[in-house]
Amino acid sequence: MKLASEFSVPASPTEVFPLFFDPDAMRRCIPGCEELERLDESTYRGRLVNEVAHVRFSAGFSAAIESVTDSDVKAVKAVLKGEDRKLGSSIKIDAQLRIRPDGDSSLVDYEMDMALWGKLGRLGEPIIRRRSQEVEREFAALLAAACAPQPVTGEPERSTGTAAVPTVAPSPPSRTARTVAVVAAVLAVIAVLAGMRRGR
Amino acid sequence: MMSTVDNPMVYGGGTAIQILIKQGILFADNFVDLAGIPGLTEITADAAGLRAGPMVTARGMETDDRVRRVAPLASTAYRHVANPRVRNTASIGGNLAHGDYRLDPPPALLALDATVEATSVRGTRSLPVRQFFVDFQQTALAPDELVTAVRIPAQPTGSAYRFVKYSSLSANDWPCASVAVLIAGREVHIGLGALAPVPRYASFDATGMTDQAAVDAALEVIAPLLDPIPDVRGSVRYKRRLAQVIVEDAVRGAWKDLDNA
Amino acid sequence: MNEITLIVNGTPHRTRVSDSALLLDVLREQAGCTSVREGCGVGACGACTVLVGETSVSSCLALATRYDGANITTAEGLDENDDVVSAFADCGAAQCGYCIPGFVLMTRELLAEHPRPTSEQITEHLEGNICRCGTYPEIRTAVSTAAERRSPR
Amino acid sequence: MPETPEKTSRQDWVGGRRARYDALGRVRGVVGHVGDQPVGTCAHVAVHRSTQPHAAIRAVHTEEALAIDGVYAVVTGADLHKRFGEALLTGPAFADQPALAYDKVRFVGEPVAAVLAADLATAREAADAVYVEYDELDPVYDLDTALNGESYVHDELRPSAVFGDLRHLDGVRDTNINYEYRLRHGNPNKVSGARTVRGEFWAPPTHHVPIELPCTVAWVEGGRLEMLTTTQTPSYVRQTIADLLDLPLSRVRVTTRPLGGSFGAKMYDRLEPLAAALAWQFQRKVRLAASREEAFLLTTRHGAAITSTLTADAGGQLSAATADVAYDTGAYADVGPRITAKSGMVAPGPYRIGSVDVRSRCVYTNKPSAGPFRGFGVPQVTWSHESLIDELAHELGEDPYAFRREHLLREGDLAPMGTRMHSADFVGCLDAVAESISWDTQPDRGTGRIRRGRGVAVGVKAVLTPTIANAVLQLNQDASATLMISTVDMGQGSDTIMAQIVADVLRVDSRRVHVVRADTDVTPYDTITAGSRSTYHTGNAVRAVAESMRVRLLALAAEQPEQPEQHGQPERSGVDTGELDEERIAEIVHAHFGARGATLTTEANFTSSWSPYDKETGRSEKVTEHWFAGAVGVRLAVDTATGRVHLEHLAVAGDVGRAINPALVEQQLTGAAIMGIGHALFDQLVLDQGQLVNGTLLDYQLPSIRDLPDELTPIIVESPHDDGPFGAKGVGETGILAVAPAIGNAIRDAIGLRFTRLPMTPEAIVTALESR
Repeated sequence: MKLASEFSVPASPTEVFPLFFDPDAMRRCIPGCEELERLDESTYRGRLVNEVAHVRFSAGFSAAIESVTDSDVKAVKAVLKGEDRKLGSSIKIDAQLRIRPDGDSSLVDYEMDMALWGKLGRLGEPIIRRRSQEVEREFAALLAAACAPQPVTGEPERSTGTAAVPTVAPSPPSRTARTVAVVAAVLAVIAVLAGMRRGR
Repeated sequence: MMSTVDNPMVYGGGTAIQILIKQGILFADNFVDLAGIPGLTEITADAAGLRAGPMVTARGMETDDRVRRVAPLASTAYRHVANPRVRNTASIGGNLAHGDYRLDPPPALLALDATVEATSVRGTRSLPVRQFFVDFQQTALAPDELVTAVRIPAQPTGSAYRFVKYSSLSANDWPCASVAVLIAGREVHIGLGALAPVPRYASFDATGMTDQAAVDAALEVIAPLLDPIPDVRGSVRYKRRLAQVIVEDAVRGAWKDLDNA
Repeated sequence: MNEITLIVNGTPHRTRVSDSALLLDVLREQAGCTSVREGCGVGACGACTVLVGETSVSSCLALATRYDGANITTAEGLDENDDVVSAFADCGAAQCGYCIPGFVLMTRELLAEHPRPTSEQITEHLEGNICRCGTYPEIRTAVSTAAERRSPR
Repeated sequence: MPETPEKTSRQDWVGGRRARYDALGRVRGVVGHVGDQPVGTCAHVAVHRSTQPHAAIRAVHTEEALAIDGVYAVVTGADLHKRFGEALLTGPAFADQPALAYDKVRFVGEPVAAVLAADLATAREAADAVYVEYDELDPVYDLDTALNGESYVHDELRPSAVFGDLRHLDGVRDTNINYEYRLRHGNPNKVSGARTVRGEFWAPPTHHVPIELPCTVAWVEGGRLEMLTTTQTPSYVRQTIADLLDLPLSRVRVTTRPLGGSFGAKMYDRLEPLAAALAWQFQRKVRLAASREEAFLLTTRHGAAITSTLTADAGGQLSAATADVAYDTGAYADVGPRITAKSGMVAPGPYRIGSVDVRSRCVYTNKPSAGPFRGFGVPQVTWSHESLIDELAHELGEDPYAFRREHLLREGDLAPMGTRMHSADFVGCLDAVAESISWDTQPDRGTGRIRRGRGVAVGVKAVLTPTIANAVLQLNQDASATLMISTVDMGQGSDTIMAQIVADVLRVDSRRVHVVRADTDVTPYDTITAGSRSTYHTGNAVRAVAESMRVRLLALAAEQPEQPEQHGQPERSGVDTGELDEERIAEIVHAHFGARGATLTTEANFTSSWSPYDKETGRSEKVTEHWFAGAVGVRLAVDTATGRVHLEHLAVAGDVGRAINPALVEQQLTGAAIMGIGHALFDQLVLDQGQLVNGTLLDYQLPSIRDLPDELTPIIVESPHDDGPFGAKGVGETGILAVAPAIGNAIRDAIGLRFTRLPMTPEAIVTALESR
């Protein structure tokens, strides 16, 4: 299934982009992200933990970067894979994320071609689409908060325990950090897995 | 009890919960079974309306004479739930707490301005159904709250109503779109099902309107509420279109009854 | 584990069941009622229908513990001369027949409410039961025939 | 109607409308099915399924599963492959499907490991605890990628021994096409047509959804593998298991019970090879029972894409037809190659056509395997040819009914694939449905929201040929009889009509004829219960075995001097047997043996034959033993606001040669039509990147009683077959062939739009109306 969306972050791409490259920041912005680990130049592994309706959920994932464009429009393509062994399900996402300027803000847009295989796959599209919207909103709000230490509108609807907003010093982009940016956006979708555990 | 159990799941009729357990995606292991608690299956009626316990079945609401008399729109909507066998078991409290966007009763309860009575160790509070559905399968119930009653105001004399459920595939499938319309005292109340992540409500004053004007007004007030989820039953575009068709049908139908009354 | 008693077709069955045991499995495995069948597991096909008292229930979604003391009727508990059973047989309302016990029990419930059901009432009451062989026309005739036999005009 | 109490009546014999022998038992649910049988202590089996559409298996971790209390064993595909070698691969056309995947997985949901445990819940829990590491391979999701891409579902083709004509494909690599059938007659490219219509048609994959779920119990007893299973093909299963376990046929026993529906779902290799392998490996009783979700993954109906043309010459004659057909067979060929040929050869339709060119291909993709389904691929091509001829009639300004009628094949005509038509009364069927729906009365098409239309369509299908049927009849001294055949009664009522045939020949009450359920230790070989072949093939064997019994009885009677009134040799026709009745039979047998309770036994065989397709042209003088001819007529209303189609009247006619039991024939016609209505309007499997997304009955759409037409008329057409038992042919599939195109044609009539993709959902209709 194809998912695409766009959200605004109240900071310029040059501010947002470095933020993406900070693994600590990303970990805080991704709902439920507990680990991010670099395996080699282009492969990363992480763990997403979430608790919804009192059910704790944990899914491993990996990310492999395919290309990075760092010009006016900054873009990253990557393949993400996640797996929930208990639910007998796996997910694969071909993702493209772009950041471009929009006045004083940045527009972040993503396109994903997501395959969801196994038990969760047969629960169908509506739930996934809906959950991905929720997680995206949460991620966008946290990201906005991370960009702007001042109070922001658009309070996250259901913040996780790690939602305390850090003030992050931008650091120069590194190859490692770039990968994390993609992980961030796309993990929002993997978090869908967590949401579904509630089973409604 | 709800506050002492780890990972509780309230078990009403159980029809929805059992399905999720079977699909291997629900692991709640502490069911709080309401079947053993007395007094939750009663329906009472007075001049103001109905009060139904959470364990009243959908079938009970469909067939109860008082419901048919006092709130025929509710009775009609409950009659459209799944099939008679499921209605025999499905509880009205569970149906509401499930919070699913496609269920049949919520549109009717929205149009009728029903109230949910929610109880926890902290006490009992009333939640208007119009504020009950918060987000996709999310309700305003706190985790430790139970639905302990549903109150439905009596349909005013001289009111008219319609419930239209439309399935796009086999005829007894889930709704692709559903609508409840109640016209009472020239106020038109509209409840929508399956057309957004939550059941939605809209109303407008139809004083002085012709039937066509009322239809136009109805289409106008529902337009911003439509946010359908695409699935095998239809795309966003198709569901939006269907919404217009069934809302027009329902408003026109109810209007006609009003004229004939 | 709970000890419960199910009165199945008039005979009490005392049995121990777990909290999560489904009525369907208890009826099949402990009371020997193989006319009660799992077709979908989600209440959508009606092959697992039983009557509790006079009320139809999807036994595949029903927790057995809730039915302690209940009077349960399954299709094999009906006599061959029962109006509904004989009408179904006489009207050829069974091909593979796997779903038919469910239709028979739904029909009993329908006729208890509407002794002379209209065509729409038949549709409304039976639409939640699936016959993949497509025996619906014969089933429709059988319901009308049973109604006729039960309460002749 | 209630049966008459008289012990023997015409009602009971050939042509009688007697009720199924076990009607009361089926209604009360006391006919025992496989899953109802007590099996005692056994290992319950659950499988771990692939979460990848196409991937090499790197490692299977079973430790966690094994550690669970109550788990007896966890077996991987590699374990079984080590034990059974290449014999682990089975299949009716290609030996390509392993009971458990061992080298790679080819679809999401493919079994990778099996758990044996004390109970099913434990087995399922442990199956979930198995963990597999994969190396992903490029998946092939659709026909286009399969035909043009560079990823192959199978590294090389592995035809099984069943089809001699597939041997040349052995070891072929770098293709997803496992079979191609080509029909060429004349030269369609050189036809100077006056008018050509062309269409790209699609019929989606669907599922059979018999309400009874598949279930197999297997065990070892005295060094033999015994099995009780939900199968339409006990004889095939026995052969497959004998091959798998390398046992003589005598050491494999396959038994069945009446099936709770099948429609092709319970054929060939489903749960049986795995059950046999596990039972043999562990030498213990195992029980495999599929849940509904699992049943969806066992087999499906082929999705098919058809690009086709039909050309009329200046004189209005059909001069040419072409069709490029591709059947999506999923990860495993199953019987897809046979479907590809048998359906490809009728892709031009039952018409007199000057020249034809058909290419029909069977294509692998990374999806659940497709296999036989009521109609055997023919409904898909019927969707194409009946839409095309309808469109051509419209183009030429002709009446679609009259136009078809003019060009339909008649008795004695040579069909495009080279076989002569006999007992295939297309015209009779078409006339019957046209009359039933009052074709001559123009519908009031309407100008508002509701538009009305009418449509007809015709279908043709060949019976599975060649096949073999055997029957053994044991006549009991009390003039009751026990018939041993391996035909499986799965709802069609075969046991009843076979009893009627025996009863008719012997002039006894058919209720005294007992049909023994298929048991390969007892009942003789029968190729298959499928393809609507049983009435003709097994029916012929049964008639012969009863005739032979009658001859035997009359001969015995002739030897008995105390019955001087007996004639000598009876006539072979089997009609004039006034001299036999139950009383007389009892006397003859008693006199012969001098004992009560004795039995007489006869046996008979019926084997049909064919001429294989010509390698160049795909033609054959005798491609089939007989033909099915069917037609459907529809009147309907389209709600143009919602796109919903309401069927007002559907008439379905089938030429059955002779109806052995008209009530059961009508039931087959209406039942098939109702299934066809689903296929036309909503019934389909929805897959997203190889994942089945509607594989539960909450989402999979089946017709309910609410989806019936206001009026549904079955019509029996009888043009007796020279070689059929009493002139009879089968009927199970006839009613489904032409349903979808008849509905499509009626929609075309109502709103002027031609649909080429199934199902014709309300959304598809509204979208087409909006973009007009």
